[in-house]
Amino acid sequence: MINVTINGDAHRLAEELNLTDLLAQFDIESDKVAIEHNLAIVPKSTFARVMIGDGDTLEIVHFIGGG
Amino acid sequence: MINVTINGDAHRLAEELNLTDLLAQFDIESDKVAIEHNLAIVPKSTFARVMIGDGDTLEIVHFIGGG
Amino acid sequence: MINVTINGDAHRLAEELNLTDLLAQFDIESDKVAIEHNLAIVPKSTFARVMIGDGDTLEIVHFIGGG
Amino acid sequence: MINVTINGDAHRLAEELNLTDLLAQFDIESDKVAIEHNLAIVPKSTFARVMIGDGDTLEIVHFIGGG
Amino acid sequence: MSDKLIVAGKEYNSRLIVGTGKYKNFEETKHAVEASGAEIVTVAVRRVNISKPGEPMLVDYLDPKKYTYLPNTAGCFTGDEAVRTLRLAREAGGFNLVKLEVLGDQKTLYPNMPETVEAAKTLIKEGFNVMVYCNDDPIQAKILEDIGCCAIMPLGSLIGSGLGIQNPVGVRIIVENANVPVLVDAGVGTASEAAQAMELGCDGVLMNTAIAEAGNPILMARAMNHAVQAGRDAYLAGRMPKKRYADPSSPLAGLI
Amino acid sequence: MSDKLIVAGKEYNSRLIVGTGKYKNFEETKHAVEASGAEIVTVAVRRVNISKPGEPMLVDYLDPKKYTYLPNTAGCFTGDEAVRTLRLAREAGGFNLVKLEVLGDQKTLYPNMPETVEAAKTLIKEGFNVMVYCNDDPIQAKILEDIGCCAIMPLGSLIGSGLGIQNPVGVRIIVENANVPVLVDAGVGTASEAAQAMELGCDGVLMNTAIAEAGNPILMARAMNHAVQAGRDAYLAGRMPKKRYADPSSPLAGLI
Amino acid sequence: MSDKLIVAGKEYNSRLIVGTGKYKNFEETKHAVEASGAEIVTVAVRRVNISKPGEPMLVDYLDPKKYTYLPNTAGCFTGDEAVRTLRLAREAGGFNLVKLEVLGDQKTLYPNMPETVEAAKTLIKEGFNVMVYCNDDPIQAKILEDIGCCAIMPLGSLIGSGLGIQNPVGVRIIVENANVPVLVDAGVGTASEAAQAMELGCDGVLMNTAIAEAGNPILMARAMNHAVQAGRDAYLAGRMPKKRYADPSSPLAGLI
Amino acid sequence: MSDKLIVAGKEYNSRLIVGTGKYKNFEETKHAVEASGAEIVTVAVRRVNISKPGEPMLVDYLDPKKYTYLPNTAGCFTGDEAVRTLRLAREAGGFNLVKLEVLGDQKTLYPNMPETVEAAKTLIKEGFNVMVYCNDDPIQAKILEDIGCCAIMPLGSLIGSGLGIQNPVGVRIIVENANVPVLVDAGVGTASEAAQAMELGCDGVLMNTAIAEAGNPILMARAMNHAVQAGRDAYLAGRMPKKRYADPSSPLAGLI
Repeated sequence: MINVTINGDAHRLAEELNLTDLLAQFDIESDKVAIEHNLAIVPKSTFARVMIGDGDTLEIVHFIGGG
Repeated sequence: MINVTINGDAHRLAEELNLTDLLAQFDIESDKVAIEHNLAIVPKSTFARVMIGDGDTLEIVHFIGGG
Repeated sequence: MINVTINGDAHRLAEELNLTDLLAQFDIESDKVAIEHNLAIVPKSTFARVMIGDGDTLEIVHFIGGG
Repeated sequence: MINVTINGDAHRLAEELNLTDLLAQFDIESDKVAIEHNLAIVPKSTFARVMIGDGDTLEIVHFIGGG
Repeated sequence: MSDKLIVAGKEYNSRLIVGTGKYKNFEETKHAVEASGAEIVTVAVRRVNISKPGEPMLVDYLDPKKYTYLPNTAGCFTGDEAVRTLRLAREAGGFNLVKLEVLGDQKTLYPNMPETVEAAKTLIKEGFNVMVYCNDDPIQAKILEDIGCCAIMPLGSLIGSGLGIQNPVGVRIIVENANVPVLVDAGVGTASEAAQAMELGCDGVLMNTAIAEAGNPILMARAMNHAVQAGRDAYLAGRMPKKRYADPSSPLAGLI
Repeated sequence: MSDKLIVAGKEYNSRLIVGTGKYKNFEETKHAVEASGAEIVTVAVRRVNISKPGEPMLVDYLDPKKYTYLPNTAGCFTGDEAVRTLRLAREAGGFNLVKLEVLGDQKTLYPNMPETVEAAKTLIKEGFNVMVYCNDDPIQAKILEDIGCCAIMPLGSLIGSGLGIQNPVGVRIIVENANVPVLVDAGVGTASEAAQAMELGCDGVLMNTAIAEAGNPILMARAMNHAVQAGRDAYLAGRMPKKRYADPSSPLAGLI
Repeated sequence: MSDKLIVAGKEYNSRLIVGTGKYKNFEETKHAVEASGAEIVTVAVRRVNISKPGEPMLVDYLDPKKYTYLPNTAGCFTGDEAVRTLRLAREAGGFNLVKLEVLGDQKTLYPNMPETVEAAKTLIKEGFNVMVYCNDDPIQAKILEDIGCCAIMPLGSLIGSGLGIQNPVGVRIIVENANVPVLVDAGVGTASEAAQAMELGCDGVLMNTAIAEAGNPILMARAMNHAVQAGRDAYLAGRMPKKRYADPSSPLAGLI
Repeated sequence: MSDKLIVAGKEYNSRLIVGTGKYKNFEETKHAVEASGAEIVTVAVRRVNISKPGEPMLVDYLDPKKYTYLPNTAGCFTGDEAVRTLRLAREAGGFNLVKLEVLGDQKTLYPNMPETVEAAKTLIKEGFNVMVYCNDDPIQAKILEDIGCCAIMPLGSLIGSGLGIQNPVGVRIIVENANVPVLVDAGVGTASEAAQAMELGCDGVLMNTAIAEAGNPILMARAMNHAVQAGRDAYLAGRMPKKRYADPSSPLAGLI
């Protein structure tokens, strides 16, 4: 079990996993979002290679209506 | 007793009287008002000579605040 | 010879003629104009029957650009 | 003879002199002006003690109408 | 410099005419009128309340010898009512100067011009000096002047609305064409609008609500007093030309 | 009622500040300033013309003991020039109150705000009391207040343009946010616009061209004097609410 | 959504009526009218130049079968002239729809309302459908509607002046009171003003100079076509409420 | 005639940019955007609600392949927040065109210009094409252009206020000085105001609330579509000169 912060909320993950798996787990289409991993932006192309570790902080954002 | 209409309201007067007496009776200073007697304007100077008869209609007006 | 006033100007006509002939003489298409004959409007339908007499006054008008 | 620049123009002075004498020479009332001597502002109180040397640059200013 | 308002042959120092309605009480009316500097006050003609003898009256607070009373016909929707009202007013006050207003409807209190013109003719024939409330139509204004009205008073905007001078071009043209005084009557809501009316060349301004319904009527009355003088002076002085770009006020020469 | 303008701890009765440029001569300047009632006058700092000794000077016509001289930095397009100019001004006049204006370009004479902010910081550190000419941006105004400017002076419209208050909403918000006096500086063209500036809640108005380039400057100066008082009073009094429709000023009761 | 202009029982898709005067030539007139999308065009009635037979005529460029010709009475300063002119117009064109304008003076081309009302009565008695040019007075407008005019056409500002809608409140109230189409006639100078007229609730706009005297009349005609549609849609949609302060368009929730 | 808006090297037929906030639902957003004819839509960047997987997303209704998404930084009060937000936006969408807005306070949502300038420099260094929300200060606008912003977007009035173009002179001067597109961003409340913005010479208009908070957003969107075209055409055509008096549209010659 690892502890992570996603979009400001604490979450527990069963195991270390990469961003692609994380998005899949949350049922989020990766092509519609951007991810900031410990304040660093993660290129979409590397989602599969970036592992989430204990204590990591993630921001997962997308576009919504705004003016 | 005679019946007259003053400023739209019915009034009964004990006897025939002239306008000067009428104003006095109502405690109205004659120099501050104008009187229409049966639709004819009554010059102030003739108030004492104009007798009010049964069924007469009077309008007694003065100046009030307005813009 | 007869003298007539057309649109404010004096004109001499060789002979008495009707409005249809007058318009033809001036090369004016009758369907595009209206005529006032001695201050009375002449219905188009009667142009051929209205004779111009000596001293008559005519106004021949049409539509032009205006706002 | 020394050469100085006053308000942007070249001037020749017969001798070294202090600011008080300079103003007197130009017939300028010292209390109405301020002087910048080689880019440094000179306190009025020290006019008499500040000597003008060869090659010095002076700005002598006052108040004029402006908005 | 003497710059007086002259109406019906009489001179006035103040170009502000104020109404006397809508005040909390006669005390406030009195102080507001004094602060305004007005010499002419409009008044309404109404029935005496004979059931309450000895009630205080306006004349006890605003001395008719000190102020020119200008009786109006507010509330009249026909020329006949207006004429009848002003005949009574003349008898009550003994003066000929009156304000004629014949209203068109309750919602707008806009003047009914045909009725107004007819009533004005009648009153002028009877020797009244008629200051007339009218629309902002220069042709109508000319007609009113031609029949003998002594002052033309176009509305700035709806009576009591405080919407200011809605149609400055119309007012300006009325002023340019007129040979009698032109006063903006109704619509002014605050001091700058009174000044604007005067800057258009008007000879005066008539108002009531802008003062009476201000948070502090006496203070606003003083504001209007100054505003009318300011606008008049600005008109006489002639304003600077407007420019598309900037123009420095300090000389460029002599910069260090 | 005591209602003073307080700038840098000093009280003034007049809320009108006038420039002294663009007049025909010093005589006209003197009479216009007197008619305006202003107690503060802006002046420029320029080189003495040493080739013409004994020329008349502004101080001979406007006594610096009677009027507060407010040196400006007109013509300065960098903060450094402005600071240098005001240091000289302080030495020449011996006072700390100054008007800072750092201009952005010749065509608009619009303020260069980044340069203005830097110059203001320097001057304040050196003990100047800085009245600052600025744009109508409430955030910039707040920054200027926070660094210690003693008065915020947003432009009404371009200097010398006479286009009036182009952005009343911006000025209104600056006033609402400010804890130091806010004066409209530049743009006012006629009396009603000066009154309007005050009605927005400004503490004062600064102008030059509107008076100097009027047909009759002395008369316009008097107009502005009245206009500023009118606008101030109107603001303090609180204007009537605007209405979409009419509202009679005379009671409906008691109509004959 | 079907949103037609209905005048005298006939439906029109376009709410823009254009004049046909002041153009360089008939070619330009034709193309400008086409670009405007107008279905009704105003025309003047004038003497045929009999000394020049076979001159090109307006009808050769704007087919009366395609466009509704609306004869006007421009140049008429009495009701009688106007009536005489329109009787001829009816005979010349064979249609009953006319534009009545009786002018008050050369300088303003302001309507003479008393003459206009009399002429309108006569024309309506003779079976004309009268679209009437009038001032912006709601009471006069009501009178014109009551005597049977099929459209009320208050001026936005002086004919040919391009000063826009001088009195939006007056126009708005006319619209609120009217049961027949209200069109702003005259004064519109550019596209935004045409849109503004429609946003006031007008059923249409009539213009000539704004198009004919634009730098590029055909392009301006297209602009007016779009502007009238824009203003109409905006009026039907209902504009957002105005706010004194800001209101963010993006949600605050979910900020990183 | 080809008259395209070119931003950062890309051509657009529509000069209207619309926001996608404040709508009842995505359906309404979609239909309003379609009716507006906009090709660029602004969007906000916010956290995914991971607790609600499979929620509908904006991209499902507005295809990013069909519309140019313009990510904004609404809600950011520092340059750093804005930069961080747009870096994420670029990664999420894969495009470089962004709208930078750094806000000064909650009440006015006025831009904080110093923060905006710094953030713009950083973003431009990182290869972003920056369309920048700014105040109506021509000098600030020039600074933003000089550091490489691809479009200058001064506010018309406060975001979401619907107060229209408060400072037309400022906007006009920004347009005159600019070599990149100038778009009015925020403040437009109805169609005539959008047309007016374009008549000032702006290259486009950006709005959200005026459409989303109209009674009928889809109809208002269509109105804005026409209004922007109308204003653009009117600007290109060149409006008629304004006149103080009337000028007849029908010839005087040939009157009967």
